[in-house]
Amino acid sequence: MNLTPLLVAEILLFPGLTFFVFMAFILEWLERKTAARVQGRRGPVVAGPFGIVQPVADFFKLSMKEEIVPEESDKFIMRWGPPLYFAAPAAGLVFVPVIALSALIQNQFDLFFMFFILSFTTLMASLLGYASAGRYSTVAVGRLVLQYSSYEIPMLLSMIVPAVLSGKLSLSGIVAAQSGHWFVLFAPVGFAVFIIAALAELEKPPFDIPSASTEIVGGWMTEFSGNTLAYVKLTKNLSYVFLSALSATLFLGGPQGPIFVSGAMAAVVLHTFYFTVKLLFVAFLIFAIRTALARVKIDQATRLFWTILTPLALVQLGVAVILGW
Amino acid sequence: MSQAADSFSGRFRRWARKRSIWVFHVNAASCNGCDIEILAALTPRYDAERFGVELVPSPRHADVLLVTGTVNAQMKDRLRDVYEQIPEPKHVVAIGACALGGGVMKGCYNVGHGIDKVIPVDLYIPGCPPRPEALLFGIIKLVTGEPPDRREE
Amino acid sequence: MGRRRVGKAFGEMLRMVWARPVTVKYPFEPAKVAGRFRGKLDIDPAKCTGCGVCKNSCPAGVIEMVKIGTRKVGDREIENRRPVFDLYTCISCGQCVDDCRFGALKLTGDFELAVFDKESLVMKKALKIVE
Amino acid sequence: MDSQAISEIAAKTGGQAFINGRIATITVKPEMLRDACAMVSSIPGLYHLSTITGIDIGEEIELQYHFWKEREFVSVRTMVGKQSPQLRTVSDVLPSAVLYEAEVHDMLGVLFQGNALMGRKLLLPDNYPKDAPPPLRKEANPEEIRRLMGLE
Amino acid sequence: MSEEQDRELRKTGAGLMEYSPEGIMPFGPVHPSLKEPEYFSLLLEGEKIVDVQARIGYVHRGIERAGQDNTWIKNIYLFERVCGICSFAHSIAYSQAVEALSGFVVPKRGRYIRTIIAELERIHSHLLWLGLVGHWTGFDTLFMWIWKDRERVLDLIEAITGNRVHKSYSTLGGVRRDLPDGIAESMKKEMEFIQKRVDYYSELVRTEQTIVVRTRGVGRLSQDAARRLCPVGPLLRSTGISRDVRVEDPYAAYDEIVPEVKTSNEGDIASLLKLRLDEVADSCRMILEAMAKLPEGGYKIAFPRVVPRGDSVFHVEAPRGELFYFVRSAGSIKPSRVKIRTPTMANILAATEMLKGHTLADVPVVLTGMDPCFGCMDRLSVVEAGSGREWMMNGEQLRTFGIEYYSGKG
Repeated sequence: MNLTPLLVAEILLFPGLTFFVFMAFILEWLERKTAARVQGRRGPVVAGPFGIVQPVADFFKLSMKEEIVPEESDKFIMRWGPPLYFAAPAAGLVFVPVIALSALIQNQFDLFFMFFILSFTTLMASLLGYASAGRYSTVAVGRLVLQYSSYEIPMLLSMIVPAVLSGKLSLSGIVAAQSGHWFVLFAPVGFAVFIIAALAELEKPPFDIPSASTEIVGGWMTEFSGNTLAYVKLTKNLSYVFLSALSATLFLGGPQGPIFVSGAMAAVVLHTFYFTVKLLFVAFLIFAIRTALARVKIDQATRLFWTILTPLALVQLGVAVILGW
Repeated sequence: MSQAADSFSGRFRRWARKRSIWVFHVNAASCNGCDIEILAALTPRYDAERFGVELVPSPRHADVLLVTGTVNAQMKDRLRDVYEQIPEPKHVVAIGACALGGGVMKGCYNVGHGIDKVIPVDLYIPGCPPRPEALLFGIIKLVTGEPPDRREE
Repeated sequence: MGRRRVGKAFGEMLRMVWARPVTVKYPFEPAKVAGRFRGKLDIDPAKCTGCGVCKNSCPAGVIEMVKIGTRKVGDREIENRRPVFDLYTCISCGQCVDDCRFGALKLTGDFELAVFDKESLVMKKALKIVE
Repeated sequence: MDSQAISEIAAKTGGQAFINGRIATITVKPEMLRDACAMVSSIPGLYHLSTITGIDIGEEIELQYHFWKEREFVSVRTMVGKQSPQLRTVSDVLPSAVLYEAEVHDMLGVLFQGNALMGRKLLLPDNYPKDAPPPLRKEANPEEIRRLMGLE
Repeated sequence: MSEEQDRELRKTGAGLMEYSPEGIMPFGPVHPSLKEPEYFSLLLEGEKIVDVQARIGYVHRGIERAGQDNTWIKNIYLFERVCGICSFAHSIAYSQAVEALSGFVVPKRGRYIRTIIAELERIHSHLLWLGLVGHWTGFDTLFMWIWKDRERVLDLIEAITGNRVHKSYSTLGGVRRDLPDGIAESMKKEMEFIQKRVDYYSELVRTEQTIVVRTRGVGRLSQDAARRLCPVGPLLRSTGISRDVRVEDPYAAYDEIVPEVKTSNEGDIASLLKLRLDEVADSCRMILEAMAKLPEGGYKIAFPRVVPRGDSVFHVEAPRGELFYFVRSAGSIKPSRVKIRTPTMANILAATEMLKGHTLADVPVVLTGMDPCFGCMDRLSVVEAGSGREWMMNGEQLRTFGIEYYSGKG
């Protein structure tokens, strides 16, 4: 892999980090605005037109606040954990094809790297929560790990489905194999399982068990403040983008769309457009589920993942093996 | 830092603070009247989220501490603890007649007359209880009326 | 009663997307308050005689009678008193309004009372006019 | 109301029954209180103990146990001396009395032997001044208590 | 434990917890689940609750004592502020206890108006509670919808009484003002609206699977336990015991506008949801009936400043259950003793019973299930913020427990 200046610019600006951070802010705004709408209110209004820069204001306000580090906490992890935590979804997004059918960086086996990123995000979250040494954080980390151990298997199984269907283990390869027929048509169950597992990964209702504010205060984020909190919140939104992008890539054909044009610029625009639409669609799907449901208990969530979603994902995998064969 | 950059960052900082107000609420021996009005201010009719107001679960995340109720002996230390846990810059809003001066509870043996004897208060919102609109008015006054920024002092 | 399933609220959510939000325009527009709303207490100093009935009827101990001078009735000196209201701790119950025989007190609909300094809510209106 | 049942209980416990409109009062000696309460609560429908009211009436502390059924109240009434008020708990026969007794203990300093909550504060703050009388006693001065607790 | 360790322990937990020296770590009293603060020490085993103890008093103010130093009329405003949610129940319970002492009879119109406001308050309180159940179970959309609808009830209350929360409307001898003109139509409109919404919500809470799994079979209270522990209000009725002060011992105009007592045999939170929604529907019916039957005439009588010597016992059915007032007059302008027993105080024992055997995640649901009103309970005392809970366990223990529990399970 050669790091040319153009590639570096692409990684940092578009369609890399800056673009996805921008998407993270936009997604949070959309989420808040839409939640407000279905609840009969208006949502953010004063920060920018229609409150569109509300998440930005939140982020910068937090980053300019004093940071309190609890005395009992592990200072080293508290200091270096958040950048690592932030890096995980940011690194993963580089492997997602956006402006073309192949990603900025690709590798024959980058699906495995996605597995690693997904686990790493949760691991970092639990490490951060544990390092902050609050009692609520400790309870939350316990819940986080338990929840992780239950949604991980169905999630990974459902991610293997597109790989089996396409015979490739790289995201770009999976996207390329979806021209004309998106995998969601062959693997609707796999898609559904992935979305539900994504809800759990993102700690959104009904699986916001590790951050349930009415039970354990701020969950594993209770002890964070200032800059750390700002980055942790941003990372959560970036994970939201990451998981939406991943499901758009794995099941909805990524930047593929019905109309193709020749010409490099037009192709970039169209691909980006298709990709963004798909990403927003998945984000809305996750969002709609999250708004309409009550939180379940940890034992109920575990039961759901182990006894219903894992067998479903296995069946889907079997079907995919037969189809791909 | 140059003068221009400083004024830009200062302006930006004020802009961000004005538009993102995360509140934490402590009921220091109140009758719930003010508390349900605070909640009501967040619900669709009044929707404080329009102004970037968000109710956060932990004082570590908060910018503004809303205190209702006449603080009693049992809550006094709790209130001070919570206040100290809030990162600077922070503001305290006292809500309701009890929090301002004891209100109708003045004769009771277990109440303090006003929370400003326990923690410094930046804004007072009187009323028993104040309407949600009065709370919105107060919050906006707090952020736009440039209350003392204790960190810079 | 319908069948139990997940996601019963979707229908209503979709409906809400098309319904207008119920959020009031306040503070961009004035608030609509009920005619009877008990807001800030107000006094008409011209009507106040300084009898002190309001002080005795106030459950929150908001009212203090302050001496502002003396007047002569016959050959006796009588103290002139006027009420001072600590409006910050007033509970707006309206008992003083009910008890005032001279109609000097009334509750206005004003509720935008947030202040940075609570002493500015002490209403000394009745003292000034007489001076 | 069964005025007969009431007077029977009064007779059995050596107390006096007095019926005023919808409130029947049985005044008993402190030793008999538990028996009287047990008997009253065994009248069908009267199991509901509304609360225990403690009143400082000068030399003594008056305790009223209010039972309720339909349109009638039955109050079992007793007096204990103010010096070292002690009573046997009724919480073994009426489990719902636990908190009410603890409240009376807090507010008036009456000791209920056998109640699990004795000796700890239920309503009062932990730093309630030790030398101040319980707040509902006549001699307690709210201003003084507030000053001692540092609330001024 | 050394002082240093003690200080160390206090440093974490974002200041939300209290720490007590015996190695017991209670959570609370300031807890973000809004509404009130209460205190339960929960002895946990992993996430499972083994034992519960209540420590109340964070909202204790000393209102009973202050009531002895106030005149009869001022006390209305004081007792009303025992609790912001059932404030009217407090003021009519007190007014009626005093009226019973002096033997004055409130005019019929006054009694009808009291009934109407009391029922409006019940609707507002039940809807508030239902919304909070949504909030506590993480279903914020439900919370927002219900509070949106509840505003319309508050509008009515404000139009009649002049304040959304503390009505200050009942006085000794009747109510302070007559109903405003034209309230009948808007009342009719709003009640029909509420009835429609309540139908929708009861359908929703009964059929939405995620709510059902959180509430069915949770916080079960047996009828035996209910007889033993004497809870009041919906909590008692949910166990199948039909007891409602409004029916058994009618006050105000409840002898003419008769409520339908709803009971259920389940005794769990799901049945409480249904029960309370049914009560809201019934309250709507009663309000409309009362408006239709509203008699002409005075709404208030003049009341003397001095109340004759005697004891008076009175109770009303507040939204949360039986609210009990004992008033003793020594024949002066002040009461010589007022005793208040609020519904939450009676329910707290039952709630601790309900909590046992559940997990931490059920705590908010069960506690809200009984519709706690700690402001009320500590009345005389009062609260703190958020709902507090404490659970007993020191930090280290908790961590070890958590790890063992989860590694065992996961």
